[in-house]
Amino acid sequence: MATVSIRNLVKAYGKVEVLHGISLDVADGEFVVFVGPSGCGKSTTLRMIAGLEDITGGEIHIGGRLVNNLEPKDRDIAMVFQNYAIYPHMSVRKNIGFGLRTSKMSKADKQKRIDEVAGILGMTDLLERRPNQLSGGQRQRVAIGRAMVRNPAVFLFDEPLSNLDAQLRTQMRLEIKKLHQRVGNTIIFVTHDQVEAMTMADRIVIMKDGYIQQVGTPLEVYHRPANIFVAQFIGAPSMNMLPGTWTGGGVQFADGVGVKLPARKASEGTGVVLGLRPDDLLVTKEKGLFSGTVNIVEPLGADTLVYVGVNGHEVIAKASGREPPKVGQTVELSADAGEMHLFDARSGEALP
Amino acid sequence: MATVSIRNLVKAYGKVEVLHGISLDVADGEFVVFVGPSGCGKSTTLRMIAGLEDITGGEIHIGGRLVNNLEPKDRDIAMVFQNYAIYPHMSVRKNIGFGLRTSKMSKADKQKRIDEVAGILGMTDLLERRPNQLSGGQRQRVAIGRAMVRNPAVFLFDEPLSNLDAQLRTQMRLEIKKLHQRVGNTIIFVTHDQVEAMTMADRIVIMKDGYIQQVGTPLEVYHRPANIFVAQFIGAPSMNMLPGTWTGGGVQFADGVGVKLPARKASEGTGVVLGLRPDDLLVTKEKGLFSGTVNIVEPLGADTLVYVGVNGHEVIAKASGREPPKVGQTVELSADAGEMHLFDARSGEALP
Amino acid sequence: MANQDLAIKASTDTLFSGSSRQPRRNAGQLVRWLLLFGGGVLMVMPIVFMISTSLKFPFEVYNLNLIPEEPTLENYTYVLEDGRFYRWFVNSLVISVVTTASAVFFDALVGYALCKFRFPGRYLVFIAILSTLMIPTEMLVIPWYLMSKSFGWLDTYWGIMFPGVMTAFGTFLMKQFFETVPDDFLEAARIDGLNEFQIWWQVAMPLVRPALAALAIFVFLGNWTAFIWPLIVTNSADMYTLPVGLSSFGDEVDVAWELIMTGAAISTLPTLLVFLIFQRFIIRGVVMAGLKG
Amino acid sequence: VEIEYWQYFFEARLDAMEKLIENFEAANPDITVKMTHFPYDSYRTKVAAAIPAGQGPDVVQLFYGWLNDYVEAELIQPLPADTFPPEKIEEEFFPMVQAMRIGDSYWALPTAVRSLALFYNERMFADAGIENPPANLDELVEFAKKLTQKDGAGNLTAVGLTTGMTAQDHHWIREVLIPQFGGEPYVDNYRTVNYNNEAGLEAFTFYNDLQAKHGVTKAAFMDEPQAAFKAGRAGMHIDGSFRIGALEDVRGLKWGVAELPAGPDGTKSNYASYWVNAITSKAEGEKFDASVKFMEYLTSDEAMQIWIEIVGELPAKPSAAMTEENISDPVYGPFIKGLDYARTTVFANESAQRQVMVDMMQRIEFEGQSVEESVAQAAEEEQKILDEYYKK
Amino acid sequence: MRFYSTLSISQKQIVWAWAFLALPVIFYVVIRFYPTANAFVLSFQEWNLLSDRTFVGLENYHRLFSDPVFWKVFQNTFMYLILGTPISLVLSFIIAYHLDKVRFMHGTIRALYFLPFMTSAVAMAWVWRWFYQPVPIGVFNNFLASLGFGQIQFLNSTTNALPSVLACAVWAGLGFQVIIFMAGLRAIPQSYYEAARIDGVSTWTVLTEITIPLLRPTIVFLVVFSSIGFLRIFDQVFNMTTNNPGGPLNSTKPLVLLIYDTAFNGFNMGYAAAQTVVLFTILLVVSLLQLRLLKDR
Ligand SMILES: Nc1ncnc2c1ncn2[C@@H]1O[C@H](COP(=O)(O)OP(=O)(O)OP(=O)(O)O)[C@@H](O)[C@H]1O
Ligand SMILES: Nc1ncnc2c1ncn2[C@@H]1O[C@H](COP(=O)(O)OP(=O)(O)OP(=O)(O)O)[C@@H](O)[C@H]1O
Ligand SMILES: [Mg+2]
Ligand SMILES: [Mg+2]
Repeated sequence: MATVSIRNLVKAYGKVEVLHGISLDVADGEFVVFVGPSGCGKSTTLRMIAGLEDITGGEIHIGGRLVNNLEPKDRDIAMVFQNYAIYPHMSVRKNIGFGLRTSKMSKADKQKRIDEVAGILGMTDLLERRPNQLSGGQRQRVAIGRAMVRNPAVFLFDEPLSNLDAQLRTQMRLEIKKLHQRVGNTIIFVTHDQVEAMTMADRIVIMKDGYIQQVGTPLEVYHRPANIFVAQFIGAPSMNMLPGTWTGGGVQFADGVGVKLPARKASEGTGVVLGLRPDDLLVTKEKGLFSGTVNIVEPLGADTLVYVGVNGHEVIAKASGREPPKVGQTVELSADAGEMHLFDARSGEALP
Repeated sequence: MATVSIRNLVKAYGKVEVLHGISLDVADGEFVVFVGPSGCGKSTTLRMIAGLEDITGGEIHIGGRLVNNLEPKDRDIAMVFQNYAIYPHMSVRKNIGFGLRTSKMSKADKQKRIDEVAGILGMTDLLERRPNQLSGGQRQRVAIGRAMVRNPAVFLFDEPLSNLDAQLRTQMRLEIKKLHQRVGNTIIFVTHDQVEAMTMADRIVIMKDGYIQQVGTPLEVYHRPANIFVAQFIGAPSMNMLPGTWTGGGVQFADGVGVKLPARKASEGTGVVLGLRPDDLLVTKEKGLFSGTVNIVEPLGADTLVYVGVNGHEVIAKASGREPPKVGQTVELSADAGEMHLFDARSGEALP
Repeated sequence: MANQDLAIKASTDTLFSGSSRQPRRNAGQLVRWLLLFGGGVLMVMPIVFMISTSLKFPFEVYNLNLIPEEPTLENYTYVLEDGRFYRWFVNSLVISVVTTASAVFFDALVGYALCKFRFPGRYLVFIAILSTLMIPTEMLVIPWYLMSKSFGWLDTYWGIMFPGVMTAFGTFLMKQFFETVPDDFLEAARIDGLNEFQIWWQVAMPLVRPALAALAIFVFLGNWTAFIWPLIVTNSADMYTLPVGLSSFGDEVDVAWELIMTGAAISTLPTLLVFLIFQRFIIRGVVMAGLKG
Repeated sequence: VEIEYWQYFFEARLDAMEKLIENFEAANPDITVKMTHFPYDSYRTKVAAAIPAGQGPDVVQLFYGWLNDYVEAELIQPLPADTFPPEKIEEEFFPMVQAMRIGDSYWALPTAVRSLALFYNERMFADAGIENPPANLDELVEFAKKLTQKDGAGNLTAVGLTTGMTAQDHHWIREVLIPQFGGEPYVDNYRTVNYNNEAGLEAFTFYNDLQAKHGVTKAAFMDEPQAAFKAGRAGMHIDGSFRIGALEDVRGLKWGVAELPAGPDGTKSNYASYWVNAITSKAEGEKFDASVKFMEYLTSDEAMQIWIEIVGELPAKPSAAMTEENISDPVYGPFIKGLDYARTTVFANESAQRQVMVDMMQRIEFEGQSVEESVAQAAEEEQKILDEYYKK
Repeated sequence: MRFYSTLSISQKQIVWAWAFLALPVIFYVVIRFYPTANAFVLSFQEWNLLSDRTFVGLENYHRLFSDPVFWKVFQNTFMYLILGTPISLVLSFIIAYHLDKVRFMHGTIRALYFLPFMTSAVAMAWVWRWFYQPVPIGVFNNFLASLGFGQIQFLNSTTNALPSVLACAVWAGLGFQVIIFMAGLRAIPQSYYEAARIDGVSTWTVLTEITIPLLRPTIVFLVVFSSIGFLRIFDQVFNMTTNNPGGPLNSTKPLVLLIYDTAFNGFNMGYAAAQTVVLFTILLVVSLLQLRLLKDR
């Protein structure tokens, strides 16, 4: 069990700086998820924590100890790689046992530990198989087992689920969550899938282009996104964004339609963007905020996503799954004022 | 534009039969999606339609013509591969133009056609780039462009989106749908992602182990699944399944709790399974169908998934995103009788 | 595809930066470098010696000193002034280039067919081709000679070239390389209406271009140094290849080693150039083969 | 008519032959001779591959030892007796040429022959205070001892006499030493080995003692005997006349030539070998006539003189060889004198028979076999080769 | 064409496959298999190139198997194989393994190791021959002497000559193997090494438990090709023992040299063919065995 603390971490490959000084404190036993689009620096950060990449600037402390120049093996961490990195020529038992190579345990103790971990992961029957006899999900579990067997203070996961299909992904998500609840180690988890981030994290770190955009609990980042990027990145389908002008008491759109909002920290006449999640924008029978024509209908079962053309913008709204509107129909859309997000059009920052 | 009709299609690799005689009629201009778990034979079927695999038994007609022994190029089809299969050594223009190699158009006409397709796909600016200078989504569009450029009667797609990340996937889904609406070709689309299937298909074909399980519109397969397999495969998270006994007027569970249901075609005392979608199983304040203890809470933003232990079974239910229940809390679950599905426990068939 | 692309990109990145392995800047690294470099220098010592000998007068040849007491370019002028040398050089060049092109073409063709088509007898054909590696050339030259004679190929370029227009080694190598070309590329082209030959030529071949370069170097090297067959099949000094021509510096009683060394040094130059130009492809090419059984 | 002529590549031979062809063509304007040459190493292979295939020359150069094979395979034809009457040839040529007679006719004739002699390093002789080259075998050993040099660790740095079976020593033993010790290496027209006897043993023992007992030499010292001599690290060196050209090129080396040392009882012996020219069976009609004319010219005194001038090889006829000028020549003289008492051997398989000799000495050196045993074994092996060859 | 269109896909593949192979098959049959078959027939005949061929039944084989020289040569050939293949593979692996971790002047060093592969075998054999000479001139012995060691007879010895010749052959082929090994090393995904680093295992463990097992396809490829190479060794032996090919006392003579000698010095083509058939059989058996290993994963 250990805290991880990152101070002004900078990483440059040659002249290209890819991390521009990020800072973060991870509490003991916390489950932190890094999300962000491809290439934003998530893996780089994780690999620097693991000790696989040189640190260009800044400091990393694990359990209070400065680890900048420590070998990975001395950092008391374990890592699960995106492509599993399990050895194709070794049985599951050997793969899991590989993490114990350097341990001073007796042979019998090692076997016991391996059996224990296999038990937790439900793969006792598979111990003698080779990786090519395993399904994707089972392979992933082997990789996790190899990390678990050493019982490190900090687990690092780099997109461990992105190679799995939807069903398996959901299942593994759950298993990792359970694992965390059981053993309570600190976990840092990288993904670009915001559903994973939302469902697993104690706290989410949203990155973009080598900068941290927001750090917060899943509900915080969902309900109080710090800026347009976070607002659009979290939640699927993405938040609808409608540019307009702040009138003091609401937002005025180009087409004359206006929306009333409680006072915000913005001067009148500023360009703003109104953000509305599709989940909060409902197709109603009564008169709503806007009306528009249905372009596309996506039935999801319980609900239906409706793409509605509203004065040149296309917004996504939700309708019931039972009686979805038809393409071409004109519908009314309404939303609760509490669920409306306002951002500065220039800086993209939220206007609270 | 053409119909596709498949009669008793059988495929065997050596002695192993992987398709056991499937039949299907695809109407002109229809968008049909094949779904099913990995290895069920979706790709095999598609490849036989394309003319890339030998037909072991049965017949395939495209546009009324028997094509069993026709070369792919004579079938008036185009195919988009899972991994795009765009040539790394050719520019985007050449890649797209590749489909026109054998066409008798004049050179100028070909260039015009390429520009036209690039226009539709919004990649006019990218025409001179090499594939390694493109993002994943752009590559996918090149692959689609190469298929489109020949304007074939039938488009075949084999999991074209499964390598893309969640955001891109949603976007591409839309583009393909729009393409279909615009050009109106017949489309056969393979995926193992049921969300894709639900949102895109006119009709869904659900396969398992080389057999077709059900063919129907998205709403049909969601609301009237033909059997347990289909019921669990469609919809995420999966439908909860509770085994019990048919009492004539309802289902009796082992623990004594009972649920009333309208009459079904089942004799009293038959083993049945009650199916309840998480989306339809709501956490309520009042007394509901069952009560149980919350094991895990997964906030999704608007909603929250709650894993509830109900007498030894774990079921997934939905709660609001704003005030989710806490782990360990006892909650009540209720569902609408109209949303309950009943299956024969032995055969797995739906009991309507 | 994405993954594979990344892998290819990664491997090229590492190629051009020299190594992907984390450099540990410590004494160990320096020792390793010194040992490797020293080993490399030892490796070329015989070659340095060859060059040194080529710069000696005959009387000094047997003194085995590395630095000639009286360095001279006389051997080079002697060899180069001999009008026949250019003729031999050109012969070798023509033959090596043409044979290389042909071998690369056919080896790739056969390798592709053996790798990408399923047909009865595939394994047999493969083993049969491989088995041709097991007969020493010396045993083949007499039948070849008789054959050349009856076809009138003696003392012609074609006569020198024909045994080398396809090679079993190259076929095996190319078969391995084509294993790495995903079938999807070929199937996509099939759907686009290309015939199998066009698919091979327009789609598969460009994808293994690095491999072709690697094979070309090996084949070129083999032809450039071939001796026994060119000797047997040529009749006139005008048709000699470089190795055959150079071997006439040895005679019944004595061998003019300084001239042999000079000739060897000169004839190593083209291969060295070919290697330096293509050496990056050798590694990339073989990486692509992945050498999977 | 154009006729084709093949020989192996050796620059001086080429020059000489060009000159001969030039003269010949001037004398016979209706005939052209096309000469082709091949590297020495592979000449035999080349000829063997080409002629059976019906390819190749009208007149071909062959080593005398190959003759039997070619005759038997009917690849060459006898020289017409009217132009080359056997009696006349036997009269004019050195006697060893008789090996070229099979039945009633001659099948091939040389332009030039070679023999052995002793090369010595004049500077080393002077340093060791030796004035004359050794006249007999005892002197040879004595001088060799004086010429041998060793370093502090006892390693040889210069040998008194080079030895090496792979050079000419097998001839020196077989055709020179054995007769000098009173033996006859072969009997029965070269079909029976005859050195496994007292004389043979004495000869081999003498040779072996040079290294084993006297320590004046080392087999394969500096890899090749002539290399050691060229590098000035050998006092004496027995070699053929063909070596002259190569030694002339070596700067800073002063050397002399002497006749081979005489045997214990003063017997002189020498070995001669030669390349011959023959007309292949391919030559017919006017080509045959032209070939005969060409052969005639090649065996003329004039051709022989040109040959010795350019190539340095000895004329095959006493009339051309034993001129005053040639005999008194300090370099050619000893070789030519040697021709007088030179003998030759008809080989069944020259390289295999040499290999037997090589192996015999190496068995003694590396495996410690006694000379008697080794000689007995060698005799047996060589007899087997001969039997096999002549059984047909 | 009409007929073609009635074929099924797999039948069309067969047609195409043979269309691709048509010319090569003719080539291989005429240029390779015919002479090979010829050699097989010849092995039952007697022929000295000049005379007619005559059938002699199994005599050539009989003679071969009762010839002590053949058994010596047979033994030598396998010595080349069992010494040469492992030594060259280990050496080239060590070099490739370390070269792979070196950045500075990487290309140059690689070229240094590859250079011997490109130079003329004749010239190089001569240089090696002289390097091996005893003291006054031989580089190796001079070196030993300067360190105060006794001399070693390299080539002029029945026991040392074969390893000495082999050293030159290993040297000449090393560069090729290094290149292939480096390629194999590059193909191993980096993440395997990173995972091992995090597990903290020793470099030795990484080498023996990860690198070498994952390199197995490369290793087997090289084993097959270098085995064929060493079983067919000729150039180095012939050129380093020119004065006494295969000597001393046949201690370095490999099968191919025996064949060469029989064919082009003895002109005993039938006997040489019988030797060729034996060589062919050995090579085929060894290669097929190794290919089996290659398949087994
Ligand atoms: N070895 C390298 N040399 C140069 N640039 C690199 C290197 N490795 C990564 N980068 C760059 O650093 C940036 C961050 O990369 P990183 O792998 O951390 O992204 P990521 O957030 O993990 O993305 P993904 O979701 O695609 O894995 C990228 O722009 C990438 O191009
Ligand atoms: N070449 C082959 N030889 C033998 N069996 C094969 C071959 N190709 C496919 N199969 C088998 O046929 C079955 C159907 O394969 P297919 O590729 O159609 O599955 P799929 O439904 O497309 O699955 P996925 O979603 O994983 O792509 C699988 O069980 C597979 O193992
Ligand atoms: Mg990453
Ligand atoms: Mg598939």
